[in-house]
Amino acid sequence: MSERRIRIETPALTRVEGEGRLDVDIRGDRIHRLHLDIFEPPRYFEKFLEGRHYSEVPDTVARICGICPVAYQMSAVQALESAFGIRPSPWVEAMRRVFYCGEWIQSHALHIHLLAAPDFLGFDDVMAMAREHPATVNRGLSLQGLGNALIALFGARSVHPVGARVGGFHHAPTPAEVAALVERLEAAIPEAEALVRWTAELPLPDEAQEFTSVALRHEREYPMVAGRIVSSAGLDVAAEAFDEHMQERHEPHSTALFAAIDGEPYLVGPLARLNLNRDRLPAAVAAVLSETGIGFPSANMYHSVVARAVEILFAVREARDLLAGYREPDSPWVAASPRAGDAAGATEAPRGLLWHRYRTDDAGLIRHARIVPPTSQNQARIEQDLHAALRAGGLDRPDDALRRHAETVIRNYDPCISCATHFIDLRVERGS
Amino acid sequence: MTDPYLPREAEILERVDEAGSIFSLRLALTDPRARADYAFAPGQFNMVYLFGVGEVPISVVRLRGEDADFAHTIRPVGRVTRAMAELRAGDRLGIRGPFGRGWPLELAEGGDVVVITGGLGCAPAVTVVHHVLANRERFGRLVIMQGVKHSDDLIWAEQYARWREAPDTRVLLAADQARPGWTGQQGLITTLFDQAEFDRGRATVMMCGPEPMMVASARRLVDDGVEAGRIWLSMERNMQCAAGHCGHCQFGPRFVCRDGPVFHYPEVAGLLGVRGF
Amino acid sequence: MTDERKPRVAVHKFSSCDGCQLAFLNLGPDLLRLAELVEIVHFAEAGPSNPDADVDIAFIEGSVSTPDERERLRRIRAHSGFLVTIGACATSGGLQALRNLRDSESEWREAIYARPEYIDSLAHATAIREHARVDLELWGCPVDGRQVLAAVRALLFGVPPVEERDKVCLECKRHQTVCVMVARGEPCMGPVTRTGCGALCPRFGRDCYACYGPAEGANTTSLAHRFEGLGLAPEAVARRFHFIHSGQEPFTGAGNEAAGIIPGKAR
Amino acid sequence: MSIYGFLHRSALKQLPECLNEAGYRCIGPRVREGAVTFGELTSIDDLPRGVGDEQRPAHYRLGEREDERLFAWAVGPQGLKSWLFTPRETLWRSRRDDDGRLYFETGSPADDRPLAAIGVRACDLAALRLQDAHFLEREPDPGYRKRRAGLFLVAVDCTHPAETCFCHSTGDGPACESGFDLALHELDDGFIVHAGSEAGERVAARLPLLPVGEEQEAARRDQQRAAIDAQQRALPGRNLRDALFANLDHERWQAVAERCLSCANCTSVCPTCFCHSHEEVPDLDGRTSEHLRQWDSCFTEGHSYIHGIVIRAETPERYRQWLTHKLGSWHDQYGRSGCVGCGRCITWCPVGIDLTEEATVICAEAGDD
Ligand SMILES: Cc1cc2nc3c(=O)[nH]c(=O)nc-3n(C[C@H](O)[C@H](O)[C@H](O)COP(=O)(O)OP(=O)(O)OC[C@H]3O[C@@H](n4cnc5c(N)ncnc54)[C@H](O)[C@@H]3O)c2cc1C
Ligand code: SF4
Ligand code: SF4
Ligand code: SF4
Repeated sequence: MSERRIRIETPALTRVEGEGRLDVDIRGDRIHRLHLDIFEPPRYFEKFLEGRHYSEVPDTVARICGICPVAYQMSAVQALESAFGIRPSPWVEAMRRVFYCGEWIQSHALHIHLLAAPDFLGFDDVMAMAREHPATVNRGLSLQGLGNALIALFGARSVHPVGARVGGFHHAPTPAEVAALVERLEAAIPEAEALVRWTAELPLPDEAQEFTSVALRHEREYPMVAGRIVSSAGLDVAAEAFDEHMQERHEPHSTALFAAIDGEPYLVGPLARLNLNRDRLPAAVAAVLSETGIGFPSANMYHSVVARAVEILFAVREARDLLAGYREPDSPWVAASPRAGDAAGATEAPRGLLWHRYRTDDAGLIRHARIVPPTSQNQARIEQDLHAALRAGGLDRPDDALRRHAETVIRNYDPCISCATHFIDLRVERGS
Repeated sequence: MTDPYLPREAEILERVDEAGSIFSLRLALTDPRARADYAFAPGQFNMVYLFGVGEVPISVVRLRGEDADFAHTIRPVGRVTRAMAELRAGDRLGIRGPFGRGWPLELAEGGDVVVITGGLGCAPAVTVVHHVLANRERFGRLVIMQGVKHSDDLIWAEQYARWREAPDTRVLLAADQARPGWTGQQGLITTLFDQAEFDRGRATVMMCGPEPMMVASARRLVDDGVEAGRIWLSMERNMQCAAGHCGHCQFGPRFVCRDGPVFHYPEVAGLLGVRGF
Repeated sequence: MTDERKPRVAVHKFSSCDGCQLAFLNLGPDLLRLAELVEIVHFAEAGPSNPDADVDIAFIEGSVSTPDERERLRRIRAHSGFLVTIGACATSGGLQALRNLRDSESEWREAIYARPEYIDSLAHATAIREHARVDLELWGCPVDGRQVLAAVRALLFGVPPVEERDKVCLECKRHQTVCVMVARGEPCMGPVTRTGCGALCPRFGRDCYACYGPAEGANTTSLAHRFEGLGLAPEAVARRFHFIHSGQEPFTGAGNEAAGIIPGKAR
Repeated sequence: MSIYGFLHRSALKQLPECLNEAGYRCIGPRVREGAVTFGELTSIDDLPRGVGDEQRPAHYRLGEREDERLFAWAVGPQGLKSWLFTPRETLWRSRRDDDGRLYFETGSPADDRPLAAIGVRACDLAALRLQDAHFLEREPDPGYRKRRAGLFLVAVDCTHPAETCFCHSTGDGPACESGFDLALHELDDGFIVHAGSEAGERVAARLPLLPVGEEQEAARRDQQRAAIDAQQRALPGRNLRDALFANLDHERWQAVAERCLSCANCTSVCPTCFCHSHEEVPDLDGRTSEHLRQWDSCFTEGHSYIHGIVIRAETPERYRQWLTHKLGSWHDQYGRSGCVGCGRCITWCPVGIDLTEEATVICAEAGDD
């Protein structure tokens, strides 16, 4: 049969955060149309922010995504602090990194074990995988738990933490609480190293593709809460200027916007970060990575899972180092005096670059807000990848095989659809 | 020191389905020493614990058979009691108790006994009737009055029929609303009082049921010449500890769990029926 | 309960941030124990996808904000025994219910989407109970894992879970936290907010922002008055009530009143 | 008890040392979260030196003082209550085996080391007597009893009552009369110390006490007088039981309920309130379960719930329950009022409801009827 039209339409993509669907139309040996539908309903966060007091922003933007609320809070406070011209103390800057490390560990461990690994090992879900690989799954769950505990140390809880504020934190943990966590971090280092090796040994497909990586880059540090925005294609701009280069476009099939730089799709996230910042890894982490024999920058999208494990190891060590010799500060925050301003903030969410921009008035009320989450930046790239991957694997495979392959490709990006839908619900007008 | 909070295990020897959804559990403590120590007076209650679910106060009664230490007659109404309705012989419960002050049965000896109940069955009062019937010679006349909202609510019709046959016993029933064919009185329970023959000067009155009914009955009895000091009633309040500590069962100055649940009418007359107490 | 078939459980998602589903995914080893005790038949984020299967317990995250969701909810209700909403979105509409307060949905749609005609959504984001019978509501943004597990455990025992309806203050005091309203003048929502979180915000030295919604008998009028006494402008008072649970009375009304939205009551 | 002497401020550091040596762990007032609260004392430097307070209805702030005094503040939000009648504790644990048999064991063993509390005020001693009466007299509460048995009390006379204090009108302060092991009266340069028990004498004997001079005596008398004079509030009588119960329909109950948040802050900070609820917390696997108790309040719905009805569904009834119990039926239960005049419920009520004011209004008309 030369003419075949299939629609790989899972009712909902499973093991991704949020609601998505893939719609592929294959005619013969051509992909006629391929759409990653994100049909999470629109949530209008930028509009909710208008008229709110700046102090309410961290609690509001956290609700965009339950999996990376810290990232939303950190990009927001950074933008607002810059709008008000305040600079948090070195203690705050260090502890924000720790807080953020917690989210990387939590989110990456969740993705690797609960969402991605079952794909590579051929299980339907983590519950099934746990029956055959209990030690691996338990290691993953305990790393995830450690990440959650780090977030809760500064945020009281790991989902929609309540501790962050413009200027710093509401509360400083006690030295005893910190000491208990340092002990856990210490114990997790060998676990995280083992995880890197384990991901490197996964039966990952060997596929090279061409794509542009985009991430923050900092003079010294592996990027997290500071740096310029750079790309493998030579972009190098301050966070303030990002929107001059990046365009968002609305496609009929998605409530998430599609981002492009100079009209081209690009990749954000752990693989992009590692590709652009391998030289910023601390020696101990770089050594573990070298042992795996996988070279970065890597053109194999599936190396994202290795990059995630490397970032877990990095974050565990980083948090431990930053908490060593912890002292309670006189005050965990500096007061902000609001003023009219307009500034951007960019940090590296677990899923990649997260960019915010706010305009405030002199009473500290938000006049305008714009948020560009990682998943909408990756959306065009995912479709590009799917085109290539499905074709490379052969379009004549049975539907089931195609579907499974496509889901694996999508999941590999760890798309967070709730984030992406600060704009979404798509009724697809599918013309024939 | 014994821990007043620690339940002891009891085994259900038998489950008896009573009228409607009401059921009884005949229980024996599993620890022989606890068994030997256990004694209760009619009108007292136990805290009955269902594993993992919760603990509720339930009156202690005795129900046929020597093998059981005590029994509970339970009306399933909510979380704990509904789950208890699933229990079968052989299942285990935790028991603390007995707690509280029971009926003044010794004081009542030698005179008439009037038992007034309202609502859907009333376990504490049943124990009084059983006691009087089992010790018939020590008491005068026995008058049992029961009021219900609707004649359909009357349960245990056979039980009332049986009591009616007992020596020197009068059973009077009233329903606010009655279906055709109802042989009892139509109206509030107080409408029965004119028919009730007992010695107003020497009878002991024991009541339990909804508070408005108890207030109305007590006031009417006092008007009829019954000394307030000869009226007793059993009360219900939220109970968590049964040790007089948790404060939930306070009724004015009284802790219902330890000063009651059976009260002397003059002790509580002031606040009885006052909204909010 | 021993050798009978395991209860079947589904976790569904509507408009939300996915945070409440994490109450399950963050359970750690308890997640695996849970999977032993029940059969998880639908939980798209964790893997199993079987949205129309008959289940004993259905957990629902998220609010209803599209015609599709309304229809999906109808089917879920028909296939579910005990239906539990988890989190603010499902119980009161959540943060996205802020759009209900203004007749601005279409205006916003145009402001954000270049092609607003592609977007098909309902004018309001609403609680699950507005569309289907709900057997239990677990509040909180996000819902607390302890409460979710307690609910599962109670249902496994065959009893309805205990509802926590007291105010945050009581829990705050059990933790011996110093009141941020009295000692610092923070406009804390604790006195009208339902307990369940463990009084996290005051314990972290800040005001509660009512992510668990209204407690029983919440006296919003008195608290709003007190906030004014602390120096909050009427719009600021309104924003206190019109936040995570703006869709839930008495918060909706208290916020409206402060903002002067109800004619006659406006200040 | 005969030991009575002067301890120089610099020598006070020996007190916790002596107590530690005698096997006590010490708690005392420290500044935490902007208030003076009890916590573990590692040294005398943890005490709030040169700290003063400002209290009004719904208002509490700390400030700095010119002097070095350690106890120149009135009670903070927390008394001794939480150390004896703990906010949450496990009463029992149960286990069910595969045959359905149940096994019970008593709750978490308390920290068995005896506790010494430094800085307890007269109102707290009075409250402790009431809690003792409640938890120990008829049916002794095992946890409370264990913790109470080892308690060593270092009391301190109040020299700086807050605007919300009224212990003089209840007869409970500001000076500590009895019920302590050691009592301190703070002066500019140190403390007049006296022992109130044998245990107190043993500890006091190890302190470098000097004879008390006439001037120091006079200063103490002046301070005590001033502390009494500083109290601005008062209850309208020591026994308001009859007046309150005669006014159950007073319109003031409704008026106060319009402000009252029914939030239970007043009962939680009250050092004599004892209400608590039980909670069952089974493990996920359903094999073991814990039975807890935790602070509850007559301001909650659950407090008066019995199946199908809430006896005090509305705030007027709840506020009335609290006041008629605290100032009224307490007399029947424990032979005195349940209020010791500490003023905490006034300061820590988020809307500043003042029970002395409410009681004054409600009881004023009692005579007029
Ligand atoms: C002294 C005394 C004797 C009693 N004797 C009997 C009896 O013999 N048979 C019988 O069927 N019932 C009796 N009850 C009533 C019985 O205690 C309640 O029906 C039972 O507590 C309801 O619990 P639940 O969990 O099923 O209901 P829910 O309505 O779900 O109640 C939740 C919780 O509230 C508390 N509670 C609710 N109702 C009451 C109540 N009436 N009294 C105290 N606490 C309550 C309990 O802790 C209960 O678990 C008695 C009550 C008291 C105070
Ligand atoms: S801090 Fe908030 S929650 Fe805590 S007691 Fe004060 S008002 Fe209540
Ligand atoms: S204190 Fe309030 S806002 Fe904070 S977590 Fe609890 S309920 Fe939510
Ligand atoms: S009197 Fe004050 S503290 Fe007490 S319940 Fe009412 S508002 Fe809360």
